[in-house]
Amino acid sequence: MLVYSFKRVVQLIVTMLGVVTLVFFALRLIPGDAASAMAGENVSAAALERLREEMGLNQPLWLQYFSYMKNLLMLDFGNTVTTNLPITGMIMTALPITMLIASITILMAVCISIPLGTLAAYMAHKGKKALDNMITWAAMIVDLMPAFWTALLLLLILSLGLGLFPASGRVTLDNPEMLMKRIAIPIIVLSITQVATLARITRTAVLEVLNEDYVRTARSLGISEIVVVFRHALRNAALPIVTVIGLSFGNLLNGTVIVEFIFTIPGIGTLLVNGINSRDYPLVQTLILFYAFLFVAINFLTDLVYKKIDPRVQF
Amino acid sequence: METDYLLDSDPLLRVRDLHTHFETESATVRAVNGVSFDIQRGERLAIVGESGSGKSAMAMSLIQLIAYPGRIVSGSVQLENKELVGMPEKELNRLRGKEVGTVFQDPMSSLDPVMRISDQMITPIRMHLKLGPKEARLLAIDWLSRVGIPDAEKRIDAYPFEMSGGMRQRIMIAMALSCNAKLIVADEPTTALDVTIQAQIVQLLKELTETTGTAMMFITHDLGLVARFAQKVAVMYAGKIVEYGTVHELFAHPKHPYTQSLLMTIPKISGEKSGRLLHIGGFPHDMKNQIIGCSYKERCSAAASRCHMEAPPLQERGGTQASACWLEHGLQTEGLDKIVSLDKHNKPQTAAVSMNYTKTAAGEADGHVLVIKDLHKHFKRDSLLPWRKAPEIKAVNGINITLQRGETIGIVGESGCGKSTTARMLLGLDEPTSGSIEVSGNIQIVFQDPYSSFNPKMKIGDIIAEPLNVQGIGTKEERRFKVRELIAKVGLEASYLDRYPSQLSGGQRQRIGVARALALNPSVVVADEPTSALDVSVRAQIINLLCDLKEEMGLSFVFISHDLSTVRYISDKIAVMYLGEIVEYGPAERVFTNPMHPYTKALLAAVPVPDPVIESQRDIQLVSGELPSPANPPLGCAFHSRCPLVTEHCVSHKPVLEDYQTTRQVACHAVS
Amino acid sequence: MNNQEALGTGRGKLGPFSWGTIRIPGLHFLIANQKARWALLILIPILLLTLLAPVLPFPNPLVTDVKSSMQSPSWDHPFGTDKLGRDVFSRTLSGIKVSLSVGLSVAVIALVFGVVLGTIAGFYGKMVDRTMMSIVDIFLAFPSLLLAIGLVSIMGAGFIPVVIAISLADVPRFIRLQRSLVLTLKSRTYIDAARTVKASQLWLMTKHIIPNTISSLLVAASIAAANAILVEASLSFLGLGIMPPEPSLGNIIKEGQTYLQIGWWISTLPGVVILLIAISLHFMSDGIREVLDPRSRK
Amino acid sequence: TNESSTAPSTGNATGAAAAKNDHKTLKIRFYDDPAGFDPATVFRIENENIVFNIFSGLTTYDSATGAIIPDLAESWQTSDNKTWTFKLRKGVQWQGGYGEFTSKDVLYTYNRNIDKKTASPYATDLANIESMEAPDDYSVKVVLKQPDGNFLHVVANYHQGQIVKKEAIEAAGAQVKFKPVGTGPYALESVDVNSEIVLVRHPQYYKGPAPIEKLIFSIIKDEATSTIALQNGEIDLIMRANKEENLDTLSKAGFKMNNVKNYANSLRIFNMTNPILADVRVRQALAYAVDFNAIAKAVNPQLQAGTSSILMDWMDGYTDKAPKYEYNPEKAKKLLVEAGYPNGFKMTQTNTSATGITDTLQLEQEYLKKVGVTLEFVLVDTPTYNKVRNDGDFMTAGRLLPAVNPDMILFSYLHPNNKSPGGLNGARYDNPVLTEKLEAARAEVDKDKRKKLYEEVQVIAMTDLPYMPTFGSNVFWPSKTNVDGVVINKLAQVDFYGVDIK
Ligand SMILES: Nc1ncnc2c1ncn2[C@@H]1O[C@H](COP(=O)(O)OP(=O)(O)OP(=O)(O)O)[C@@H](O)[C@H]1O
Ligand SMILES: Nc1ncnc2c1ncn2[C@@H]1O[C@H](COP(=O)(O)OP(=O)(O)OP(=O)(O)O)[C@@H](O)[C@H]1O
Ligand SMILES: [Mg+2]
Ligand SMILES: [Mg+2]
Repeated sequence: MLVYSFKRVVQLIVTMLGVVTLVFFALRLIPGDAASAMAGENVSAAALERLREEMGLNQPLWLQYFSYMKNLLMLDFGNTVTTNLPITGMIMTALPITMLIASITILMAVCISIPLGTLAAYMAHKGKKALDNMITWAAMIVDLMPAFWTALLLLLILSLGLGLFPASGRVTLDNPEMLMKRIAIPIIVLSITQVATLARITRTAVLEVLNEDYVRTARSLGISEIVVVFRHALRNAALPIVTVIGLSFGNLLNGTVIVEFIFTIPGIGTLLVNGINSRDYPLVQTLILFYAFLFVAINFLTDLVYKKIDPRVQF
Repeated sequence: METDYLLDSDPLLRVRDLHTHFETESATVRAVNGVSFDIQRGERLAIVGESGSGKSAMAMSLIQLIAYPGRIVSGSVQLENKELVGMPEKELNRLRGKEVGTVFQDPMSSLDPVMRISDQMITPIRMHLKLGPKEARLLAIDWLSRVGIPDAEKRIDAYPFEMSGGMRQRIMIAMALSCNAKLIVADEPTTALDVTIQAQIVQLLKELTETTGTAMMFITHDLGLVARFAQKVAVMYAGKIVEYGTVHELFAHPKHPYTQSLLMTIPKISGEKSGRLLHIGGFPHDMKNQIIGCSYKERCSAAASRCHMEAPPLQERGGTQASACWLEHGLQTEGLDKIVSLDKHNKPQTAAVSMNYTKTAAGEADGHVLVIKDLHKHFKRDSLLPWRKAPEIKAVNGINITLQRGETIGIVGESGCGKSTTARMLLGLDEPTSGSIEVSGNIQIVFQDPYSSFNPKMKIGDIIAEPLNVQGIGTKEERRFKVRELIAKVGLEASYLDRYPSQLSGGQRQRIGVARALALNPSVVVADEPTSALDVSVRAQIINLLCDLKEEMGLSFVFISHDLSTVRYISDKIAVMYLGEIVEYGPAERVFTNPMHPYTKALLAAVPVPDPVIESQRDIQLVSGELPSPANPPLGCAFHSRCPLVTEHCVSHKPVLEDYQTTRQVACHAVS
Repeated sequence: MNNQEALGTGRGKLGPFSWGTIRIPGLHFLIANQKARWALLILIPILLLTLLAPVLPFPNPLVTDVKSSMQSPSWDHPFGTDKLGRDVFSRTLSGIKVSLSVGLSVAVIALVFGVVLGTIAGFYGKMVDRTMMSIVDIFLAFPSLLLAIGLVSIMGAGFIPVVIAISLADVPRFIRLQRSLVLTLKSRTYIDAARTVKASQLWLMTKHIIPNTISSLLVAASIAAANAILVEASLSFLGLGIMPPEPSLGNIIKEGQTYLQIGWWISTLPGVVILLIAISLHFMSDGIREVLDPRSRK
Repeated sequence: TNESSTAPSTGNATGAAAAKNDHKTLKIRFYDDPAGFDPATVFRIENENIVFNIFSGLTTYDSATGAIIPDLAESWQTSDNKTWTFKLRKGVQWQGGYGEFTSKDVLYTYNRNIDKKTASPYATDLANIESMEAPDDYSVKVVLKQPDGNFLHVVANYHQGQIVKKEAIEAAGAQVKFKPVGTGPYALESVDVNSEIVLVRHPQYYKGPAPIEKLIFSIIKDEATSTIALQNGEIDLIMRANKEENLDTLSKAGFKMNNVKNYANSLRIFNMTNPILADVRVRQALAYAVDFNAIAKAVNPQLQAGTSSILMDWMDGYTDKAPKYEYNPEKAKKLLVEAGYPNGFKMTQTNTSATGITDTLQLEQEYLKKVGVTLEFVLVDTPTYNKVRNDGDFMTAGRLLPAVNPDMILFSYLHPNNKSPGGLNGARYDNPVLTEKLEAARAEVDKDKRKKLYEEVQVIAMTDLPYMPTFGSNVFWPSKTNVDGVVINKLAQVDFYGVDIK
């Protein structure tokens, strides 16, 4: 465990350093900088140059890199260029919202897809293909609908048509009721895809496990089907499922960008797109650092869950 | 179906005309084709038969556990006169585990890897015996101790992966017996285990059934085990029972041609080395096809026209014996000797082989082709933390072997004692930690599992040619010619060159494995358990082939195996390994007839002899205890933890391999 | 994403299988499989229509006719017309061509890089592996959207940046997949067998390892192709995809999306086409999987 | 001649209504990110609209006509367009208790904007100032380097003209962008950069408190979502609805379609350093080749109309005597043949990927194809686009003319001193005749003569055609029917002082 943690910390540091460096230089390869993004349409070159100087954008790249790294080591992420607000504060207000969306999405997806996938697998195992095919097909079809399209469709139906949820309104953590109403449709949109993916994985994994010898052993001891499926099969199938849930979480952070845009949810997806559009390098760098950190952290968490489920996993 | 041979009117289990099919997309596999038999209370019935003959399918059908796409088509299975076929699942669950216990082949995969033993054991006990959690746990612990799990109270909360294979199989047995089952169905319960452990398990099962009065149905390929263990035997072929009788009847005078051939394919562990082994030619019946007439007719040298028209019923042959053959005595009409010549597929190899295997000159002076000196291999695990010491496994711990041209050395020993590691070092696949290996000429290998040793995407022709291609020997034409020669040498037709490995039978695959090993004109061939992955009936073919090559080409062999009878049959010298070291070394005959090291003795005792008469007279001294781990070998003699002759001296002092009676060497304080 | 699925389920499925019925480059082996047959049954007509569209009497997908704008589906315009009066059916057909090219290009790029780099990492192990996997992790930890935006900024929107952007997200996954397969193959006995005759590492990789992983990767690649078509649609939504007037299924749907209230057909019908293509690619992958899975054939 | 004006008697008519002190709230859809409300650096029209309501200038624009009217200055005087004297309004109170507005504030503001440290992109607009002084608290005298007849635009309630308070700026420190303090009708209450901006009325506004207490600008980026939000009644007013199909939906549903017609023109810039475009016949041919009016009718009948002039028709100095290029493909072909391109040529146009290749552009492409010109689009993202356009790095590109100051437009686009890179003259147009007239117009004190000169400038410009006018844009702010007084000025902004909920 100690060795393992040590290894993970090393891995974390290496990945983060890599990400930081990559982002730093990749961003600067992109033409246009914060100054030109800020200056707007009708600005003279002289004014732009002044702005650039003000923002420290005309220093040599390596100097910029080192001063950035130095600040980073002191956990000083600085202020945004465009609005000059502290980045940490901005992320800290945006992050909980995105995390909330992602977590509820995953939770919903898990609650729906695992029973569904298990059922499909069980039916397939018993040779009753009809229900299995139905679930598999439905999963495939919803999985293939573009999120931005489903989002608008749901908005038209659930918000405009049925008046269930508002299409706009301030999203803050202080107002849980509004918050939940506003993130409801995004969550539905996102979970649709997640449910589809997870249900398919669950089906495959459970089906594979149902053919294992120990399932036969359990049956030979007179253990009822329900117990066989849920206690033995599902638990053993959990490993690939957990992996996919972990990865989905990472992908979700990406996937929220589109729904956050459509529904104007002030999460980190919105921050990221705004940051990129305004060439707000410090903001984008910090956000990506966060993404990377989350990615590695979730991987780590997945491993812990792995260990919890499967005692054979050794660190 | 005639059932006259079934006498008792009130058996424990009554199976009548059972048919089980697998309805796959492409065809219907008729796995069980009308099986009828009875098992009496407390009786031990062994089921033997070729791989794929429907043994497992039949066993699973008995407890209605046949899984999709399998289906019991017709027939009846009665347990104490209750019909099981068509019984609702709920009622069946009340019977499974309680009345009928099951032990499966692979103990590694048959226990749920993510659940504690306690969870897996206690649930059925509570359910079937209606006990409270505490009582159930106590009962489970009791059973674990009865099957010989040391420290059962603690071990019950372990996970399966924390147990050795033998312990897991014991746990399976404890689970099967824990609800006082009246019948145990065991499907190859020991095949995956070491010889000594295997013997322990069989002994245990035998004792338990004797004390509890539980009946048992036991599926195995090992005729030795049958001889040691069973009271009755049923021989299956192509989904049917072709012969049935008491174990003594069957071994003494088998009546069905298949049984007769089967008994002839096994080398005898005792007595003289007989000549070539018999083997059954032809292919097993494809269960997808409907059988017209006798299912064995294609492989039977005595098949007559009647055999092609009518299926012979299982008929009484005196005593309890019954056989499904139109001939009263099968192949044995003209006395046993005749069988050899009657087997129509067993012609001697006459193909003149014109290959030029000139004797290599190098190192020939003393006639040694292989000299191994003080060979060590220690595996180290990487440790990420620099201050941590890496654990070390001493897989091979100082062995010396010399091999003469044309000589075969057999290396025996239990699983994990370092046999394969030695082989890998000989081939240069692993670097020795220390010590030296000198080979004059070329060394090649025949692997245990021929199938996994072939790239499934390559054609046979390319597989045999690979060594030549890699080394760039000869022109393309020459190589093609050589490949044809090689395949002829191992007794296959050139048309096989265009096939893929999956399109060959096990025996054919291993022949290809041998052909590939010969491609570079080796002087030494290492055969690492070349037959243990093969069905009994094809094992003989390969052994014969190796013997032929040895004679013909003057090859030297390093033959590694658990299977002592085979080793004895093929080897000139024997090295017995234990925990990375050689404990006994000498001429094969001498070692087998007069083993000196206690471990050799135990090993020989563990190997069952396929003769019920000998088995019933043998005083079997099995070693007890588990194998120590090579990562943590005991101080002193490695065998002391299991040795019946252990003294205090053995615990603290390590015996060295010393000469014994000029030709032999033994490492034991008790011997010298 | 579906690549994960491939990662999750592709493991260890490289047991024995017979090439007896396979004659690459034909499709024999796929026709033998029911799912693959279905896939081909959908894909081949779509492909034929797409390829033959220029010679068939369909309206030009680029020619506008504002007089017949926003017509609902009819015999003349099976998929209706859009705001500029262009025939949505013809646009969809040429969109398929573009979208499929994106899908296939991504699949090929991911396959080639995945196989080469994954094999090297898995085969050489140790430092090589550790270094390469760290780099792969860095790329995985990078939000793929940012990659896309960055690329489009540097290269301008268009086919090539879209393909590169999607590939950059897929390649690391393929490397990981290939690596994990190589790791299980590396200890196969037949590799040892080749080693005993002193086969070079290049020989081992090209003759033994890659031929045995390629089938799993093909499965993953066909899913990646379907996925790429969808990702291109999302990129189009953010203004980063294939640019109109050149139609891609993605930008047709994106443009049509805003008319969902007054002209449902513009986005819905091409959406159904994406669905069909993606489903048949999934079927294809299932088919390949089944054909190659030893357990499904005897 | 003296130019002078007195304060119109807007008086406290509206203020009286507000005196009821009710608590009305108006919810407005805001479609951009709040990027800061410091007049020195504010940019993008949505932010400018907020700033417009918080601050005041010496002058401002009449919402309906676009004419210059007094704001913080009650009156002004000049004799030569060089020395300007402003009389300031008395008793104007700063928001947030910063006291009374005086001439010191004006000087501070202009100096701050000119100061390099402020890095204001609008410093150049004040570059013409030679000196400033404040003889007393209520008068300001500005002396210019060059005469400028349009100086009142420079001091209007827009960018550099918006007056700030020294103490407030210093108190805000680094947060100056989000702590605006002005003298306008509304003050900033709070900003949540990702979701909303709240303005609250300034109770001591010199015209009296505004009728609505609170303005909540709610950020909704997606057009379709904002349409649904209005339909759902979640918001009262959409700031700039930009999609034709949404306008259709809303007007069908009976919403009030507040709008201003033809507030700004779009231009196609021809980079005349390009050898093909250097030929005036080619440029004219391109203008004849495309029927922008038809395109507008087909694609955006409500949002756009074809146009044929650089200046908007409501501007001072607009003339309709300049040449117009009616759609005439034959003539276009003929001109191309004359110019030596009988088979046409390939032309690239740089655009932002944010809007992508719109339907409009696709139709333009088709029109050009008919005369043999192949139009290809180069798409780059917005910051890059800005950079490319400022550097003049394109063959053709587009511009939306934002200013209300006709002199600004003509000077920055046509004067050789403003050539790109560095100026807005992306065509690199340089016609000495025109330049001379342009400079003369600036210095001209006589209104009619000036107007005449401007007319001549437009005639020359439209003959040489460095820039091709394409569309005039309309702006829509759809609202609920009970929202009153949404008058969109020529800067596409709404003065919320006039807005009320019935
Ligand atoms: N799930 C299945 N689907 C299709 N055919 C099957 C299935 N299981 C077994 N069979 C076929 O049924 C026949 C009998 O199989 P079974 O497992 O009973 O043989 P066996 O005698 O136990 O062989 P072994 O000694 O190798 O265990 C074989 O031909 C096998 O191929
Ligand atoms: N690569 C390795 N790393 C660490 N330990 C190893 C390695 N290979 C083998 N061992 C260990 O070395 C010991 C000897 O293994 P080896 O395979 O030689 O046994 P064996 O006698 O061939 O057994 P079997 O009869 O099961 O084939 C075992 O304990 C094994 O676990
Ligand atoms: Mg079996
Ligand atoms: Mg071995």
